[in-house]
Formats: sequence, structure tokens, C-alpha cells
Amino acid sequence: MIPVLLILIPLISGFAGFFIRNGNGAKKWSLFSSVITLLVSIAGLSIYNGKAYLNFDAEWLTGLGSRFSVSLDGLSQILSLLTAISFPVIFISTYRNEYKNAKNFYALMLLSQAGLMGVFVATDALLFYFFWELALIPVYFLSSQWGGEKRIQATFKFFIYTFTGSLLMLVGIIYLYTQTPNHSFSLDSFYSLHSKITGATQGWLFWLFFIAFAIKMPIFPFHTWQPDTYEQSPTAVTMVLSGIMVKMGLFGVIRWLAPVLPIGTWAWGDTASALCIIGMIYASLIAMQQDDLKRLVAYSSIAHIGLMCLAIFATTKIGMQGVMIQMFNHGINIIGLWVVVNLIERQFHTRKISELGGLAQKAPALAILLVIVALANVALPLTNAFVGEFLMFSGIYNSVATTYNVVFTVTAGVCIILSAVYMLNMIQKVFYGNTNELTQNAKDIYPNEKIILAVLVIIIIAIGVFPQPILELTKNVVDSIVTKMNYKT
Amino acid sequence: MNAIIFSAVWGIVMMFSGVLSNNKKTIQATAIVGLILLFIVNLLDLGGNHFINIDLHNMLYFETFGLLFNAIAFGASLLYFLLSSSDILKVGVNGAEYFALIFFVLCGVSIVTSFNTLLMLFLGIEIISIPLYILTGADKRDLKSNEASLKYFLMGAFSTGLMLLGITFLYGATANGSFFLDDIAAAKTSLSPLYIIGLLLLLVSMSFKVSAAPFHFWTPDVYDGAPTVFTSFMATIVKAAVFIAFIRLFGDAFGDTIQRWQIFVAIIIAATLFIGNITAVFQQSVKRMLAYSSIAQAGFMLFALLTLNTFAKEGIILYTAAYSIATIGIFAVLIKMKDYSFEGFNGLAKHHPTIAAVTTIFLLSLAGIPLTAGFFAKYYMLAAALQTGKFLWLVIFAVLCAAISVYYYFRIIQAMYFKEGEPQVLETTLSFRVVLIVLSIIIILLGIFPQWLINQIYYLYL
Amino acid sequence: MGTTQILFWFLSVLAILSAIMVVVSKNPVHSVLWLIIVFFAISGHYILLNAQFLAIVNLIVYAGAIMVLFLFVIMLMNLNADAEPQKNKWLKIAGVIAGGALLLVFVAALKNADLKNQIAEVNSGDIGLIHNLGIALFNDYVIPFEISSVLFLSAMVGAVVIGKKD
Amino acid sequence: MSKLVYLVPLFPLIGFLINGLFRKSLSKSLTGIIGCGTILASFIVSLTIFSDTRKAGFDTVIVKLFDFINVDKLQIPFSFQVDQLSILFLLIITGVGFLIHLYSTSYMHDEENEHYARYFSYLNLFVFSMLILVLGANYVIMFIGWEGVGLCSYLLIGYWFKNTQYDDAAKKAFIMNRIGDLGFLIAVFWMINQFGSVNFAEVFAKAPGTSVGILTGITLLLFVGATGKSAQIPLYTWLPDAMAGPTPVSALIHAATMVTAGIYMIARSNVMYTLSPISQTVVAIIGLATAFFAATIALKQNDIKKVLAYSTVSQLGYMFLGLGVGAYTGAVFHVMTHAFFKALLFLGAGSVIHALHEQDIRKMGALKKFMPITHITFLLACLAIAGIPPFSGFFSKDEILAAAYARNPIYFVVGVITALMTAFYMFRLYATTFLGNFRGTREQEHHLHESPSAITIPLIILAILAVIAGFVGIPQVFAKDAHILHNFLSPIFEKSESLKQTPELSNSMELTLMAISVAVALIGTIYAWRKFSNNPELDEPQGLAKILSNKWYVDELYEAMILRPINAFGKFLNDVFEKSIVDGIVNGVGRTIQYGSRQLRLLQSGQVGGYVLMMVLGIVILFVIQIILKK
Amino acid sequence: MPINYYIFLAVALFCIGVAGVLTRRNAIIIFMCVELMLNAVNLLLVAFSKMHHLALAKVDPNAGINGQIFVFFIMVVAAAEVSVGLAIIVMMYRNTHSIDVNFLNRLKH
Repeated sequence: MIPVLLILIPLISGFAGFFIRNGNGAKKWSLFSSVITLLVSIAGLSIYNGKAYLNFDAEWLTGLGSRFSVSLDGLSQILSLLTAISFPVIFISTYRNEYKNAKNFYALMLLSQAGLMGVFVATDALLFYFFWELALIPVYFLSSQWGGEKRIQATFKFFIYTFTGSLLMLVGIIYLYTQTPNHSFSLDSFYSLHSKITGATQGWLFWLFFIAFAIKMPIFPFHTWQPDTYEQSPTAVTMVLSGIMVKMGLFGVIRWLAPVLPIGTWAWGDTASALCIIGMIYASLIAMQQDDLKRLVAYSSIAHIGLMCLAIFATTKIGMQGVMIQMFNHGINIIGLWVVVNLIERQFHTRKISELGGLAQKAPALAILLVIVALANVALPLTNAFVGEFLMFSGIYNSVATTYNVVFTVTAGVCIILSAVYMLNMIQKVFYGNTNELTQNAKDIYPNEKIILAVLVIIIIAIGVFPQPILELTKNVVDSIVTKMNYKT
Repeated sequence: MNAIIFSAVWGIVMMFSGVLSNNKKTIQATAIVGLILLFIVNLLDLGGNHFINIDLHNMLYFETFGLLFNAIAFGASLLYFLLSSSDILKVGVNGAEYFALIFFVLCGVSIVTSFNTLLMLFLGIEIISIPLYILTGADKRDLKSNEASLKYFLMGAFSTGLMLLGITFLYGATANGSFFLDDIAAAKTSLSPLYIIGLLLLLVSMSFKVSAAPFHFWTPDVYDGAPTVFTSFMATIVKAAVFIAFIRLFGDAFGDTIQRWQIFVAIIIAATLFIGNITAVFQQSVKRMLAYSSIAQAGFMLFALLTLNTFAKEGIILYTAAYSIATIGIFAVLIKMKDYSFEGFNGLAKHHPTIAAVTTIFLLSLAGIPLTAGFFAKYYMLAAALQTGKFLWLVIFAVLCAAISVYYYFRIIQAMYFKEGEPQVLETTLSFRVVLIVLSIIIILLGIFPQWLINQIYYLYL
Repeated sequence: MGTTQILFWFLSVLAILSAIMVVVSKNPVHSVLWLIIVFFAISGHYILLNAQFLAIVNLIVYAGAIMVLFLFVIMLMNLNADAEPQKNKWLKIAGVIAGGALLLVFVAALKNADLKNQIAEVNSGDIGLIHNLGIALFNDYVIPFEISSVLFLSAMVGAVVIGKKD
Repeated sequence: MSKLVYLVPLFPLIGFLINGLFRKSLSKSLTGIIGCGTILASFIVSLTIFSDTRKAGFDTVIVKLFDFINVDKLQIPFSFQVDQLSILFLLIITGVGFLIHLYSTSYMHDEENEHYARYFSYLNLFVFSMLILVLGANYVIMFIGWEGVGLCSYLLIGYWFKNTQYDDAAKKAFIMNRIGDLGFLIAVFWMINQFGSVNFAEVFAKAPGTSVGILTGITLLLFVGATGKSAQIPLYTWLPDAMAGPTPVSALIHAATMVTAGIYMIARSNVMYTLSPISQTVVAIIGLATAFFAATIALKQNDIKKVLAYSTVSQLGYMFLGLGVGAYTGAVFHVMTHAFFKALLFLGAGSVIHALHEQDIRKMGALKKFMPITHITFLLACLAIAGIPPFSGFFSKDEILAAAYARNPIYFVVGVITALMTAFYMFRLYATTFLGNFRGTREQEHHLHESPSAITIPLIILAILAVIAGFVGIPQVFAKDAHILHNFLSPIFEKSESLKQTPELSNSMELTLMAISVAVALIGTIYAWRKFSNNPELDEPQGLAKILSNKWYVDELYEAMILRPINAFGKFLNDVFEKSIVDGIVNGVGRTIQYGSRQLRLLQSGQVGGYVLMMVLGIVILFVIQIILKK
Repeated sequence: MPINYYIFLAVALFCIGVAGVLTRRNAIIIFMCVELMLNAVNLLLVAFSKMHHLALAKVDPNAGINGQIFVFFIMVVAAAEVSVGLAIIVMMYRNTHSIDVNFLNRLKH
């Protein structure tokens, strides 16, 4: 029942949110709802013992072969936990932001949470697709209505882009469905197809799915919606987009693509990996050129996501474990960065790095917390991302799915250096040096924001030092997925 | 048969209602009552209760598929009347006659969903067409309306000629000189050129009626020029009915030779999707955009014709329902707008949140976003095509076109929600808004439990 | 060549030539008159095919009623002069070519038709007699016959709606 | 006692947390006590462990704290390894570290409370990271410390963050280190691939059975890491820039922590290096080249700290030379002695800077009379670094040079030339700073005074160590088995010793070499002393000297060869490629559709004739397709 | 007569009608051309009806009669269409004093 609750709580409270009269009430209501969701998620985590997944299954579209079946395995656990943590964090950290029509804003936020939860727990392809879109639509409205000046074009591009991708995925899903012996959308029957579909078919199916996921992640060259959308969206939405929604793409590859179409993945893994690598270097180089904080973080996210995708195609247990933990970590870290960006933007009404400076003198707490988050972002040891990246790189290096494992490792490794370059540049220009007219009257952050950032930092360090519990959580699912991926004809 | 008789009779009643009463409300009420009764008698028909048992000489053949569609068509018409009947009366002084003509069209609709011979198909289509020529020109002082009417008439007559030539060739091709679908289906054995030519000409003329490219050219002009309230009717119920006729015709008469003509349908689908979607992108008027979008939607519906499997048959029912309801809703809103351009919708959400919200749901459904009926409609079409294992290219092309369609549908959403403006909206009554909300609830329900609804109807009557 | 054949060819040539004249005549009134000749030629064919009822109906309904209606309308609008200014020549040529192409594809498609042995019965067979037709019409075809009344009704209503002055 | 080794890093960590979290509320004295006390506690724990290791029959102790990463077959425990090598380093780090902390309490006293605490927290963290590095029982834990010291150097170099140049230096340090770290990491991945483990014990046990090629690869990659951390060619440029940090930090980086990490790592991995002659040669050559190259630059530097920085780079080169020629003990020995005299030099320099608020030696002079303790200790350190017997530097450097000669005489020759330069530039520094006339302002002269005791006490202690530390490694030629350090470390290096193929030098040869190097050092010392005591070099350098003073323009070269192209490429990608091509294609699709829409709707001409024409053409096309298909 | 002759005759008449629709711009004449097309179809239907009658008369004396009945219905429909069509044309003329279809271009694109 827990996975259903994870969807229902935000869904119902989201719809209820439309009818709350005052904006402040909506704010509190949504915070309350998201905290309850978090508690449920933690409860689910505590019940989970690694073996028996928390399942729920109900009749839905029986004639169509689709059921309302949801399940919490390790992968779903970690991502739903991320979702559950993120929303309270987002609500608290943006608590002081004022929105027009606040009730609609918060209601839509909760709806998007419901969609995201659904994506992560669905074990039925059609249900998955439904939630996939359900997560998208509220975000589209959020970004378009409460975003920056060029929001309409930017988010529209985002919407059409992702929608195109998901339609292609839908074609793939339906095709697989028609191939299943029992005409079912269930995950298991999809998994049973791996040997029944020929290599060539798997090849083009791979691309149908991969393009959808690549757009969502995003992977070069499907990424251009992302910086614009991040830049134009209100920061709370950007957090959802970058912290959680990009994981949908990775999640899709891990759950719905690689194990379902192992031959196709095997055949095209190198090509996809090459795209990831190009994207990583490319995004890192561009990130170095950015003057806008949001765009910088956006491009850095492209680079990080590229690495995760690369590690998936490495098809090793180590690498996959790295991806699992890193999906969580990346969410935490990037939300931390956005919290800081939001604080800066709210105070100075600018995100231009060149217009800021010397904040460390005026806002030391902010500076310290940001530096820690930024260091986590560049995968410094004893922060969470190190564990993930270390495992992923080991996985890539030890991959037998590709003959270019060394090349991949080294080129991807260059991004470790580049990421340090742009993150440190950003820190230097924003926080160090002397204050200017804009920043000389800067204030430090409020306690609620400090607490949120501190919580994030604690998570960062805790996972960085004791990653094993999370690794244990995903152990079984990694085993089963990698075993499926290693199926060869 | 109930519906055919009743609609014809009620058409006459409507004519007299105009003679006997000048009160618009009375006329309106008569029309709505008539439609409710029509809906009921059709349900009775579905249940096997016929009023009159006459020897049909096999001219008509009532099956669940057609009757089910009738139910949807009449149900949609009822919603249409509830929403827009007052607007019908505003078009001109001949309100009662317009209602009468609409009832005659519905008579034609119930004929084309139950024909068993090409003669009845021909008559049915003419009974649909001739009142529509008139309704299109109903706003006599409006030159656009006149022009649309004349264009529609000339091209309609031309396509009738094509259809008749096709029927003639098929007649020549049958072994025993017959217009019955069975006999035509039997003529496949010879596969003579007469048969093929007849088939192609019927394909062309039916494509014309459902506005498939390249036979769609009348559609934008006519939909644009006709009084909006009649465009709504033409673009939804009538078009859907012709689709059912199309599918019945090709399923029953040419189903066995599907391999022969599938490719033509595929080409027509591709062209229709392409032209419909691409051209809609640049439109400045919402009404004209909806005309093109109806072409694009027709492209999707044609998938049912392409495959003719169970998926397709179930799907086309759902599609017509989803499409009709959403389009009726949008047109009902459009009628209330003073400015038909996209800018006219600017800021609607702020001033009329309910209308904006339901319009959004209609648009989402048309765009095929999940959790709306439109998604499952498209889903069935794609599934039907993928089921055949062929035409993957067409399916992918179709989804890319669907992605393009998002562009123009969302322009309205953008205007309503994200742009500032003072939209000019006519007075709307509470009941109008309630009906709109009912429409959107139907769309959402169909979007979540499509199977459930179809099953209910199927189980009830099968 | 028997009388039938001579008649057939004569009527065919007459029909086609008159049809062409319908299209090319500048004066609408001439077009109407040429069209009436076409109808006569076709009625001749009907007689040749022993479809006497249709031949008569064709003359009465088409040549008699419909064409007179046309004529009335044309006269009413005072269009008897060469009221049609020169149309775009290229469009005209395109139209002719398109029509020719249509003919060509029809012919090409029919070329291989195995219809050599199929003969249309000329001068005999009594199905075209009014007696037989009447029986068929009011037995087998009573449903469409009744339904066509709806068609007329709607056409009537329509003509009234359109035609009357508001 | 060895089981309690986790206390050693724990204390500095606690110090870091307390000072870091409560930096606003702690008083300076309390901060200082916490900062120094934690290190002192660590030092004491280290000492007790050290006494354990001195006992006979001591075997390596591995203390596993918890499972760090345990995935599939890869098991990485968070464990510490206590053996002779790590304990030696522990002592150096905590001991010298403590002195530097103590020194800092006075040196940094002018800072605001908050920043003072921040400084000490960073310093503690630095020590903590270095301890983790040294204690780690596998390469991953070592890497944690490895990057940790990089981070701390970044934080400390950029301590005065208002100054953008300092921030640049900090950034440079971090990024250069990262480049090396990448090499380290890849080596780790390779090890995982090859050995299935990163634990020292397993890796070294499996290494002899592995092909030389793989070992060469791994060791070279590790060495890349070492070049970053220990400032070797080509990644050395960050170290001189790192002088931006407060002087005690420089002392910490150069003496106790950070730069010795590379030496430690290679000494730790000695088995693998010994098995791979190519890597050894590379290490030796790079080390030697760095030693020589840095020494040339040091000749013409005028910033007191820059000279010391280049001398560190040069000395580190020696150590790598030692490692490269298999003189692991010698290298570690030199690390130790270097820690003492380099810490002393930096702290002495700090004392001078503290007094003068000036770093340019051309504006100093005659400090001898104002700052006697500083002067004496500095002189002792100079003697030690120059390799004058019997100061500590002589013993350690000599051991390396002897081993170098045994491997290849050319190594020795270059080494000796470098030693000559070392003596020269050190005494150039000494003479310019402490002798001659005072060249500063009157106001400076007025304020000149000897530093407080918190500064001088560490100087004195270090000076004593710098003088006597050499005696733990008395060469074989003087006394048999008197090389205490060698005996102590022999369990670590015995495997390598047994694999070593270099012939032993005869006693006479060794004495000759010793004589040569001492002579050279003396020549350099005396020449510089005489040359600079009364007429220091004040003019702008010309010719070769200018190139030297501009550090061979290496920074500029890097800038032009690497940074600018990358930046330009990034700019191109951002401004042109991303906007015009990648996004251009996406928008192009949109525009094409719009354009297509505009064109396509022209078909909708409004003309009935046109529409019918289209229809007819459509029919014709369908029929044509039909006819074609039939054929 | 061989049915071929009738087919070609009818098709030719039909195509002349089509060409007329394409080339003329007077709405009435276009409409007349449509009538011409219908008549071509009628002729062909009657021919086919007689063809079927010939082939099947032994089995069914009324064979082929439905073709002629169909012609009857076509005439019926054509008459209805004419009434509506002329009404529309007259309405158009009343409003614009022209029945030139080229001027019907308010609705385009």
C-alpha cells in the first residue's frame, strides 16, 4: 500500500490545494503534505528488507493488458525517497518566495510530485507512461506561468521536445506490448521479451526509447531545452526539474530500456556512450563560459548526468551501484546548489556571476554551505558524490560491454577536472574577492534556509562517509538488472 | 431504424414548431426534448426494442457498432444542443428550420451507420450533405458564409459525381449486378480493373467527406466560413458519422482485399497528417486552426481504416467520442469569444478561470495527452497500426505530427494562462458552464477508464 | 454495321461533341442548350438500351425541368452575354490537362480489363419498362424511396431558408 | 595501542569541527588551545604507537573502522594501517604540524576572531586529511586524504579570500592537483581491474605475478598523481603560487603535509615501482629534471617565500630521484630532514615577514641584528638544506646522491650541480636578508623586533631537529648498522631491497662522492655569502637571468598552450556551436515547420478550381500508383 | 454493344465534365458540368444494368434492374441538389452580383 500512498497523498492534496483560498494556507498545506509523504517514504524504507518488495496491484485497463501495479524495489525506494526528501526541502527553502496565485503554484507542485512518484514506482509500462506525462504537464504550467521573461518560448520548447520523445517511447511501448505473449504491459512480461525480439528490431526499439530518455536526461545533442528551461523556470521548479525529473530519464534506461532490450543496448551502447562522453566534455566546456548561475548549474548537470548514463551502459554491477547512489546524490547536491542560487537571486535580483562578488564576507554561512555543496558537486572524497563517481568510473573502466572502456574512462575523467574549474570559478567570483555596490549590503541567510542547507550538507557528508546502507538498499535490484543486461544471444 | 424514423419525424415537428411558435425558448426546448427522445429510441434500438418492424429488404443492417456510434453521436448532439442551441437561434431568423435540418442530418447519420447497400450509403450521404450546404450558408448576410456554402456545394456535388462513378464501376464488377456490400465483397475474386477503379473512387470520395488530404481543401474554407455553431456540428458529429460509414464500407465490402488498398490509405494518412498539422501551425484564427486540426485528427482516425482490426473498431468509437466531445466544447467556448484570433484568448484564465480550465482539458485531449480521452483515442490507433507489424514508418511519422499538433493546441493554452490581456467574452450562463464541466469530466473519465466505459456499453447490449 | 450500331455511334459522337461544346461555349445560354442536346443524346442511348422509362424521365426531369430552371436562373441574372472574363490561361490549360490525365488513367486502368465478352444488351430485355421498375421500386426499394422523401424535405426546407428574404 | 590509531586523525577532526562550527563564539585563546591541543594529542598518541612499533616482533596492524564501499566483489574497508612507514609520517606530520600550529597562534593573532577560528579549523582539517592519507590501508582511503589535502590547500591558500590573486592561486593549486588526481584515480581503477582490490596488502602480494607492462602503467599513472601533489614537472607551477596563503600554511604544505604525499605514496607502493624499471627511470628523470629546473628558477627569485617554494620543488625532485633509483629509505629520510629544515625556513621567513610586513628580499637586509633567534635558526636551516655536514640535509641528500650514482653517474652529476645551485641560492637568500644594510623604510626599521616566543620556540625546536636529525641515518661507511632509520623501515622496503639489482658502491667510492658533494656545497655557500653579503642583487635582471626570474615563462606557456585554447574552444562551443548548430538545428526544425506551414497554406488558395484541380491530381496520382503497383 | 464502348463513352463524358469544372469559372456552368458527370454515370449504370441482365436473365428475369433503379435515385438526388444549389447561387448573386467562383476568395490560407 505504501507505493500507492506515495502517489495518492500528493495527488489528492494537490487537487485539494486548488481550492485553498489563501496563498499562505496553500504553502503550509503543501509543506504538510510533502512532509507526510516523506514520512510514508521513510516508513516504506524501514519495512523494506531488500528481498520482499512492497507491491500493490489492482485492476485497471484489463482489456488492454494494463494493470495498476506499483512496486517499491531498491531502485524505486531510492528515487522515491529522493522525491520525498526534495519536496519539503524545496518548500522550506523557497518559503520566503512569494508567488502570484500561490495556491495554483503549490497545487501544481504537488501534482508533479505525484507524477514523479508514479514514474518511479510503476511496474506497468502504460502506467509508467501515464505518470511520465503527468509529471511533465504540471511542470510545464509551473514554468510557463511563474518563470522568467522568456519563459513561454523556453518551456514550450521543453514541452514539445520531451513530448516528442515520450511519444516515440509510446510507440516503442506499444510495439513491445503487441509482442508480449500474454498481451500485457507488465514489467515482467516486458522482461520476458529479451530473447524473443531479434537484434535488428531491438536496435530501432532501443533508439525509440533512448531518444525519449536522452531528451529527459538530457544527453547531447538533445539537451538544448535544458539550460533555457532551467534559466527561465522559477527556482523551485528548476529544483524539481534538475533534481528529480532528469532522473526519470536515467530511471527509464535502467528499468525500461537496458534490461528489456539487452541486445539492442549491447549493440548501441557504445554509440550512446559516445554521445554521453561528448556531452560531458561539451557541457563542461560550455559551463566554464557561463555568466548566469542557473545556466552554469544547468550545464554542469548535463555533464554529471552524462556520466551516469555512461555508467549504465558499462553494464557492470559496480558501475550500476554507482549510478544508483549517484542518482540520489546528484539530486541532493543540485537542489543544494539551487537553494543557494535562489537565495542569491532573491536578494540581489540577479544571477549574473559577473555582477556579484565578495559574498563570503557578508554571508559566511551561505558561503560555507555552498562551498560544501559545490565540493560535493565536484565529487570530493567524503562527500556523497565521490562514492557515486568512484563506483561509476570503476564500472566504466571495468566494463566488458565496450572495448573503449579506457578511452571512456579517461575522457570522462577530464570532466572531473573541468568540473572543478567551473565550480571554483563560480565560488571565487560570487563569494570571494571584494564586495561591490550590489553586494555590500548583503545579508546572510535566514535560519530556515540555513537549516535546510545544513540538512543537505549532513546528508552529503553522511552518505559520503557511510555509503554502504544505500548501496545495500540497491544491491538486489542492481544484481537483477545487470544480469538481465548481460543477456546475450 | 427507430432513430431514422424518429429523427425524420422530429425534423418535421421542428419545422412546424417554427410555424406554430415564435418563442425561441419553445423551439429550443422542443429540439432538446426531441434529441433526448432520439437518444432514448436509439438506446432502445440497441436493446432490441424496435417500434416498427418493416421488411428492410436487406437495405439496412443494424449492428452494435453502428448503433453504438449512433448513441455517441446523439449523445454528443445532445451536449451540443445543451451548449449551443441558443447560439443556433442567433444565426438567423429561421431557427426552427435549422433545427429541422439538423434532425435531417441526424437521420442521414443513422442511415450511414447502418447501410448495407451502396444505394443507402449514397442517399445517406446526400441527406447529410444537402442540409449542411444550407446550414453553411445560413448566415445569409455574411459573405463568408455565402462563399463557404457555394464552395462546399460545388465541391460536394463534384465529389458526389466521383462517388457515383465509383459505385457504378463496382456495380459493373459484381457478378450479379448488385449494390449490396456482400455482393461487392464477393466480386474480389475477379479483381477486375472495374473493381479497383470503383474502390479507388470510393476511397477518394469518402476521403473527401472526411477531409483527408489531398481531398481536404474544402474543409478549412467551409469550416471557417460557416457560422461557428454549425462548424462545430459539421466538424464533430457529421464527420465522425462519415468515418463510421467509411469504415463500415471498407470493412464490409473491401475488407478481404485490404492488402490491395492499404498502401493508398497509408499515403493518404501521411499526406493528411502532414498537411493538417503543418498548415495548422501558422494559422492566426483559432477557428481556422481548428479546421486544420480536424484534418489532422482525421489523419489519425484513418488508422482505423488502415488496419480494420478489433483495436481499430474499438478505438474509432472512442476516438469519435473523444474528438467530438472535446471539439464541441472548444467550439462552444469559441462561439462565446468575440475575437477568434489567438490573441483573443489572452488572459482568459484570469478573468474566466472555469472556461479556461475546461478549454485546457479539451485541448489536452485533442493533443492526446494522457489522462484525457484523446490519449486513448490515439493510443488505440497506434496500437492498431503496430499490431499489423507494418507501417512502422507511418506510426512514427504520426507521433511526430502529434508532437507538432501540441504546438498549435498549446498556443491557446499559452494565450489563456501565460499572456496578459482582456478577453472579450459574451455572457455565459451557469448552465453553459456546468455542461462544459460535464464535458471535461467525461473526457477525463474516458481518459482514465476508457475500457470501462466501452465495456459497460458493450456488456449492456451484447 | 446495323442500324443499332450506326445509332450508337451517332449518339455517342453527338453526346461527346455537345459535351465539349457545353464546356467551351462562352455564352452560358448556349452551354445550357448544348447540355440539353447531350441529355437528348443520352436519352437516345437509353432507348437504344431499352430503358424507356429512364429515357423519358431523363427528358422530362433533366432536359425539361432542371435545364429550364438553369435557364431561368441565367436569364434572371442577365448572364446571357459573354459575362465571363478571360480566365487565367494557364489554369485553363492545367484544367484541360488534368481532365485529360484523368481520362488517360481511367483508360489505362481499364485497358487490361477482360470485358471483351461482356455485352450490354441492346434493344431487348424488359427490365427498363415502367411496369418492372415500378414493381421493384415499391417492393425491394421501398425503404430508399421513402427515405428520399427526407432528402426532398430537407432540400425543400433548405431552398426556402436560403431563398426567402429575411 | 596501535588499535587506537584512529584517535590520531580523530583529534584534529574534532578540533576542526569545534573551531569550524563555533568559530563565532570561541575566544582566540580557546581556539588556539583547541587547535594546538588536538594536534599535540595526536602527536602523543603517535609517539606511544611509535614506541609500540619499536618493539621487536611488531607486525603491520590494520584497523578496520567500517565498510566504506562494499559492492559486488569490490570491497573497500575504511581501515587504517599502522606500520613503520606510516608511523614515521605520523610523527613528522603531527610533530611538525604541532609546531606550526603553535607558531600560528602568534602569527595569525591579528586576525578577527571568526577568521582566526576558521584558520585553525582549516589547519586541523589539513592535518586530518594528511593523516588519513598516511594511515589509509588502501588506495581509496589514501585518495580520500589525497584529495583532502588538495582541498585544504585550496582553502588555506585562499584564506585571504578578498584578494582575487590569492583566490586564483588557490584555484590553481586545486585544479593542478585534480589533474594529478585523475591519474591516481585511473590507476586505482586499473588496480581494481587487475587485482580486484585496492588494499595495500593484497595489491602488493599480487603485484609480483603481474606483467611488467601493467605495473608500469599503473605506477606511471600513480606517478602522475604524485607530480600533481608533490609539485613535479609538469604540474609544479601551483606550488610557488601557493605562497599566497599565510606563511605557516606554506610551512605546513611544504614540510609536514601535502607535498610529501607523493613521496609517501610511491614509497608505500615501492614493490610495484621496483618491479617496473621503466617507471623507476621515469620517476628518477622527472625528479632530477624538476630538481635542476626548480633550482635554476630559485636562483633569481626575490620573494623570500618564492625562493623557498622553488627550493621545495627542487628538494622534492631529489626525493623522487631517490625513489626512482630505489633509495626508498633515502627518500623518506630526506622527507624527514626536509620537513625540519623547510619548516624552519618557512617559519623563519614568516617571522621576518611578520616583523617587516614585506616579502621582497631586496627591501630587507641586516636583519641579523634585529632578530637574532630568527637569524641563527635560519642560518642553521640554510646549512642543512645546502648539505653541509654534519647538518641533517647532508646525510639524507648524500644517501640519495650515492644511490643515484650507483644507478647512473649522470644522475649524480646533475644532482651535484643542483646541490651547488641549492647552496648558492639559499645563501643568496640568507645573505640578502640577514646581512648587509637594512634597505627598508624607516618606519619598518622602527618597528623591527624579534618575534614573540610562540614564534621563536618552534624555530628553536626545529633548528635543533634540523641540526641533529641527520644522525638517525649515518651512512654505512662511517659506522656499521648505525643507520637507525634504515633498520627501522626495513620491513617496508625489504621486498624491494631483495628485488634490487643495482650494485653496491664500494666504501671508497662512496667517500669520494661525499667529498665531491660537500665540496660543491661549500663552494656554493661561500661564493654566495661573499657575493651577496654587502652588495645584494637589486637591479632588474637581464638576459638569461630575466628568463629565470620569470620562471622560464612556464606559466605563460601553459596559459598559451592549454588554457587559452580550451577557453577559446569553450567560447566557440558556447557562442557558436551551441547556439547556431545544436540549438540551431532544434530551432531550425521549428522554423522549417513554420516556413513549411506558411508555404503549404498557400495551396489553400481560396479558388474552387484550384481545389478541384488538386483533387483530380490526387486521383490521378493514386491511379498511377495503382497501375505501377500492378506491374 | 460491347460494354467497353459504353464504358469509354461514359468515362469520356465524365472527364469532359471534370475538365469543365476545372476550366470554367461561372458557378452555374460548373454546376452544369457536374450534371454532365452525373449523366455520364447514369448512362454507364444503365449499360451495366443491361450487361448484367444479359448475363443473368435466365436465372433471374429481373436481373440488372437495380442499376436502373439507382439511376432513378440519382435523378431524384440531382433534382434536390439542383434546387438547393441554384438557391445558393442565387443567394450569392444577390449579395455580390456575381457568380464568378474566382471572386470566392475571402476564405483562404
